[in-house]
Amino acid sequence: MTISTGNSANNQFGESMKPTGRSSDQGPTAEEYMLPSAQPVQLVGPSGEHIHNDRYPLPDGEALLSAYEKLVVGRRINDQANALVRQGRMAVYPSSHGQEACQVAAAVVLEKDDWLFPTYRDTVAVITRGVDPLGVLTLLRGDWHSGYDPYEYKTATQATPLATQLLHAVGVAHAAKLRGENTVVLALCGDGATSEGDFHEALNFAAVFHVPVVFLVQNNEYAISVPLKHQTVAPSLAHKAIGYGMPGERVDGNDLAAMLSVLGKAVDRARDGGGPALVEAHTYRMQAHTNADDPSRYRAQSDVDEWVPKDPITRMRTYLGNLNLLTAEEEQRIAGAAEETASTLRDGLNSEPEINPADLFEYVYTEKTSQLREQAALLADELSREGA
Amino acid sequence: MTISTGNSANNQFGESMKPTGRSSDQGPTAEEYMLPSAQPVQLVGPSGEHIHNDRYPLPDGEALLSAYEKLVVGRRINDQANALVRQGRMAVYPSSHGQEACQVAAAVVLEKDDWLFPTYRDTVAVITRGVDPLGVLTLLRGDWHSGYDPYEYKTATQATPLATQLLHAVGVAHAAKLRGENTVVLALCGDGATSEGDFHEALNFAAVFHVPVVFLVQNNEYAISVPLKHQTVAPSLAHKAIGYGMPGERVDGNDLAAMLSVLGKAVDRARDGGGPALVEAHTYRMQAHTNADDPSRYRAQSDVDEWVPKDPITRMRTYLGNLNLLTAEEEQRIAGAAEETASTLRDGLNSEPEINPADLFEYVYTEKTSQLREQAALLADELSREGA
Amino acid sequence: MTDTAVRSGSAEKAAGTTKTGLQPLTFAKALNTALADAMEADPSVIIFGEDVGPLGGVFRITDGLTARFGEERCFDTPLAESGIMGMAVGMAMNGMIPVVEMQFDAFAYPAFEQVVSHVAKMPNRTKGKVKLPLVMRIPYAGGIGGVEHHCDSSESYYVHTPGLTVLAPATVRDAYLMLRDAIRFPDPVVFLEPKKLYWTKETLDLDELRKEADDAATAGSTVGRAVVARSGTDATLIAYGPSVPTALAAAEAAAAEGRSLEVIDVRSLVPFDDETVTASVRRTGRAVVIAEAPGFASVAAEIVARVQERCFNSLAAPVRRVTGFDIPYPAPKLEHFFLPSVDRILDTVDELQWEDA
Amino acid sequence: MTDTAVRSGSAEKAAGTTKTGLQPLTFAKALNTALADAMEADPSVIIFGEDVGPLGGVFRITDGLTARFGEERCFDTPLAESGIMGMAVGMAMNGMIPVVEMQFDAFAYPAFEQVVSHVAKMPNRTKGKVKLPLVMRIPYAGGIGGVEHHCDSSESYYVHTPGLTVLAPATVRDAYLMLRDAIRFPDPVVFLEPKKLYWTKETLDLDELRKEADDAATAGSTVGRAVVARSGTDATLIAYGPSVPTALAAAEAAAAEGRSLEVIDVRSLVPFDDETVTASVRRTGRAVVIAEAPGFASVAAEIVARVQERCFNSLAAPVRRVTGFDIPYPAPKLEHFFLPSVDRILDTVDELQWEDA
Ligand SMILES: Cc1ncc(C[n+]2csc(CCOP(=O)(O)OP(=O)(O)O)c2C)c(N)n1
Ligand SMILES: Cc1ncc(C[n+]2csc(CCOP(=O)(O)OP(=O)(O)O)c2C)c(N)n1
Ligand SMILES: [Mg+2]
Ligand SMILES: [Mg+2]
Repeated sequence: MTISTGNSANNQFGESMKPTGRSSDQGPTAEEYMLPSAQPVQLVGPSGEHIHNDRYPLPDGEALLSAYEKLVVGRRINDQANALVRQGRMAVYPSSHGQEACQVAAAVVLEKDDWLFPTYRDTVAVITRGVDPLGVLTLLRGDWHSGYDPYEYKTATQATPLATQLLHAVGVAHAAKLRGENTVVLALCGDGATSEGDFHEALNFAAVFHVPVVFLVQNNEYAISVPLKHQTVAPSLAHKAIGYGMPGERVDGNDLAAMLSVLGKAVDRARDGGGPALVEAHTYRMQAHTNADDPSRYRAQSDVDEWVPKDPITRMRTYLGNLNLLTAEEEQRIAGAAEETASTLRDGLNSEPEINPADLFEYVYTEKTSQLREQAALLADELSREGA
Repeated sequence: MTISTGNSANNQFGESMKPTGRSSDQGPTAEEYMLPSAQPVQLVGPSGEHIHNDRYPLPDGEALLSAYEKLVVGRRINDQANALVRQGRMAVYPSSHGQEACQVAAAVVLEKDDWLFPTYRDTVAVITRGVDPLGVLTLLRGDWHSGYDPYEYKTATQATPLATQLLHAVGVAHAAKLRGENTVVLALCGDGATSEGDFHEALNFAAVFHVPVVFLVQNNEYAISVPLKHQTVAPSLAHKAIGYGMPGERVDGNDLAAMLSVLGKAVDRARDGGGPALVEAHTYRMQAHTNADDPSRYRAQSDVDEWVPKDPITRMRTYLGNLNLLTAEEEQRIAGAAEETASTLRDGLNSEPEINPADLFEYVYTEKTSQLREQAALLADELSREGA
Repeated sequence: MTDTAVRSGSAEKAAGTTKTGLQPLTFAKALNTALADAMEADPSVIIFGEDVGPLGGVFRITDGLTARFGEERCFDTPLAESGIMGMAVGMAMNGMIPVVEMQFDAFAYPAFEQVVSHVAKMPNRTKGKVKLPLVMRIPYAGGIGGVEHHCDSSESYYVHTPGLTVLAPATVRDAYLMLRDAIRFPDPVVFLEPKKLYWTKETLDLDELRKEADDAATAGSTVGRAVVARSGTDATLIAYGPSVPTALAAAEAAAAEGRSLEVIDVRSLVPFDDETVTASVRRTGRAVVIAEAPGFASVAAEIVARVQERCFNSLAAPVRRVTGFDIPYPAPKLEHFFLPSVDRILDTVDELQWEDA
Repeated sequence: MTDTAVRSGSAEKAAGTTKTGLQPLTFAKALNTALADAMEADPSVIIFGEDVGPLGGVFRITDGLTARFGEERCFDTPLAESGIMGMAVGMAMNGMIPVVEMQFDAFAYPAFEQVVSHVAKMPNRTKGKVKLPLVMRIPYAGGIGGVEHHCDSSESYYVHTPGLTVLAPATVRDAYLMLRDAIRFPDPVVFLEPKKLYWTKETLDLDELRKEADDAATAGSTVGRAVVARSGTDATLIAYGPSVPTALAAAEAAAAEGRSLEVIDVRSLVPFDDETVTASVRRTGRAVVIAEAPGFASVAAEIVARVQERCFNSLAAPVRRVTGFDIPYPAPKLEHFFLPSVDRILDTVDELQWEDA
């Protein structure tokens, strides 16, 4: 017998697992349960049409409209941040332009007491979760490493060393589980990061300890200059899940509705004690890796252009507009909200941050060592002499 | 539709891969090609009976007899090495008692110019490949780290840092491939080692660079005291293969015939440019992790006893005896050969190795640094004063 | 591979110990008792690593803890050191105090990125908003006839990394007190256990020790404080961890020859106790630093550097060191050539430009 | 993340260069040319890492090499540093000379176990039967306004590991010569490229450089040899990598005030050139060691230790050091407080117990 494309007919995040090799009349096998759908789940196509899916219901209009607003604000954040880099107000910005559906879905599927573990590219997700935008941009402006309190919005610092944060996510979930708390953790990484050993160790730990972590890979087809085909030759990144004994699913990462539905289901399942899951979102990095990058060296603009019609915003606008959920008035209100966020960013970044050199020694340890006291004194002495 | 237990009907190492999600009338899908058989491949059962398998032919009598001899010698090596530890001639010995079918198969499926990458537990495989037994035991006797020339029998040093050697195997294969050589590399590791990041990175590199490496995991159900269920909750270790885009297969690791057939096929496929494969051998660690271990703390003797009837030697003896391939005369000859190897080990280890303290400084760099010259002189001076 | 652990005596099988009064205690049992007492005192203390559960660790330091505190508080992980450290980071972020075991020194290297880029930096990166109260226990260094990769003195990698606190007990008493202090410390601690001392014994009153560990006046006092392990007047031997007994033996031998050597047990590599060390060397005017690790860019190098920076005008001779050679740790039958020995220390002391030499 | 690379000028797009005669050359281009020349000279030299292919590396050091030598000799790998180093070990075992790039200092940490347990030890473990002629290139250290994890001075981890040879060029000329020497060296080399020097320029004759690199009399001569970067008589500044220009600037400033400082560019951290350093300090009687890494148990500590061990009787003052503070590398807007500066060096020189002070 064969695996049909219709393996999709069985994989969903709600069903209980059976050991591999059991016949299908006894319920789904491990393969059925853990292998991803044959095609990325799509609920709203590029032209704004709804596509029915047995397993993943379309979120209701209100939810979509509210998320759509965040999408528009997210795009504005990306645009504004890029502009601020050009104006020299920030050193660097890794834009998620084109990936905003992933960003927004990651933020909104979580409850207040859940945790989000973002990467450097997930500024929009972090801001969408509620964190003060200026705190988020501290890292890129360069006045400190992380500028917000991770506990306030249960949002970890944005991670730079690739895939390392996935393990932290597992630890946070594990601690919560041991205390009997109902916390779900959503951990983000990119397609490139899936090659790191820490990705492997994190998924395995999550599965073995059966902790409520949803791993969301934003497969944007590039790791700086390296295309996906040089990163993996697996049928899909979601196919890695079965190797850890968890379900994997793939989803159109530019389809906000599908992102909300699939991620939402994975989060619910994790919260209900169903354990971890791996979700691969198919999307595309529309802009350079960061402003320091030169994509013309490794990809044709025509490749990028192919993704323009798949933009997450336009299709949602069409879909919601067709249903008359999105009126011109509403559009204008949303544009206003986006402008407001942009001006917060501009105002914040146009004012010079206060720098206190003494801070250098304050947070290395809870209490300064005698070595650091000496070094702090040396610097203070230098500065006082300069000042004099 | 469903994945049947009969996924086994399609997986074999010879077929070409199709992208996932293609329908079955166009040939096997990626899932069919890469997922392992529903049950470990078995060609000779515990009672010595042949079990037919469409895809994996039984090796011929001559091949089995020759491998059987190595099995018996291998068992004798394990027993003798254990005895030498008890007698204080070696510090420690990680025995492969019960895993000899894996050990022998790993050595005999390779050609002379192929490479073997063994671990600390693979002494029998290394000796079977031809390496001087005393050179192999140097590590455990403690007079140097590795006591043989890896190039002589194309057998890497036995690796202790888990899973690290898998990457070296990929590198050796990659170099050979770039030069157009026809080398296959067989890399060994244990079930515990599959949890390490390096396992993941090695399999991914092998798949992406499409190099001829066969990964053989000896799943002996324990990593020191940790049982497999705390190592992974995947349907099987062989299910990890599809996450890298290579075929995975599982095999009864106590069935010499199946080991030879499955490994042989994977090696042939790799040699023919088919790329890497992952083979999981189901076996059992019959003895302590090493003599320093105390298994009574973590497993019941009754668990171990269950594996006695599955012993790789007895079933092969029965099978070959039933076919009159193994005569009493032959048995005696083989016992003699085993005794001979054992006495080589005894004689070798009963003589004190020569120790030259100056060696400490000889091999750190090709040419000693001035720092090491000074340090070597200091030690030489001390020793000469002691001697005086 | 091939762990070099020994079976623990059955008398020591229970986690911790309830015996009172003076009793002979091994270094290993002192650590085991410290873990049990810490778990008893604070439910957020949890233990995990490779083989730390039912087996009790290959050195039996976690012996009996799973039985006593349950699988949720002392458990085995999959075999992946980066995974262990990374998960510890997350747990420490979320209210736990993980005390993880790396099975041997060289097997902590896979966790290096987690240690350097996260464990050490997280509090700093977040301006102290995220604290990481965790302990990374590492059985370390040689002298036990271990095969390759089982005997590295890896302390220099950690002490060079700002943000880490690095402790190395050398006595049974300190094994208990320092591990208790480490677990209570608000910042991440790398806790180095000299393997060759695991089986050393002292006769101690555990209740007294517990009192000392819990007393507000003394709790935490081992961090950042060196101790004078033996007083002397002619020169100072500065050692830590596995080298302390060797330094004491050298001082004993020197005394027989009429030379009075002071021995300092550094204990706390970071923070370093400049005060105690400097006071001694200023008094004796001579110093030898002793450590097992290869000397180049090591803890010993640091101590030599800072002692000469701070005591220059008191020094009658250059500060010297006796360290492991700059070579990979040797195979068992050669390790005694490598390790700092009493003779090598005495030879070095002899070279300290004595006026009568 | 957020690589801080710059787009290379189009004039420099081709791998290597064919221009002859004196020409302005950047540090980056010198490295690029060295790679191209080494690949030309020896077909077993291959290059791989993250983004080293079509992109030419985030710093463009491998620019044009794939185009010129083909994808089989310069290629991108999956994103996994342990994988890169581990594969390099296997390739070096099997006849290749891999020159791998770690994208930034802190991103080499995932490869730490491969480096310490295999790269450094393999020749020793096999009594020299397996040699590992490979080069691990690391853009390292700070001063470029990089965000966290992009500016670590990680050299101390490597120099402390016996079996590694560790080089750090500080001039454009040395960038070329030392990389050629590193690639030809029979043992594994950690090659540290100070990021902030990538865009410095010197006017050089490439043909002369090539001759020097290939001439049997001079080939290999940069390994283990320090150079006197500026002669002086009153005190010796000992620096390497990114700190050499700072030391030279300090010497220049001191000269204006009538103090003559000698500057030594260590270049080869391991092996260390005791002879050159010792000769200088014995002559001047005073020394300051300058390095960007946190000072504790660092290369600077080692140099201080060995200089006072070897020059004690010539020293008029303690050997001092100016290093990074013992804190994680700061955010861009604070890094100038951290980095050794001309003023901090001159302050330290002033403290060297000058008789007239
Ligand atoms: C990186 C690393 N971590 C830990 C160890 C210590 N260790 C040696 S063998 C072993 C168990 C390995 O189990 P497995 O891979 O199943 O192989 P087996 O011993 O069963 O053959 C452990 C934890 C090691 N050698 N290397
Ligand atoms: C351990 C590590 N290695 C290398 C880097 C440098 N680096 C930063 S981003 C990046 C590419 C990441 O690609 P991907 O995971 O696909 O995420 P994306 O940037 O596409 O969002 C690289 C190589 C890093 N940050 N961490
Ligand atoms: Mg990507
Ligand atoms: Mg095992």
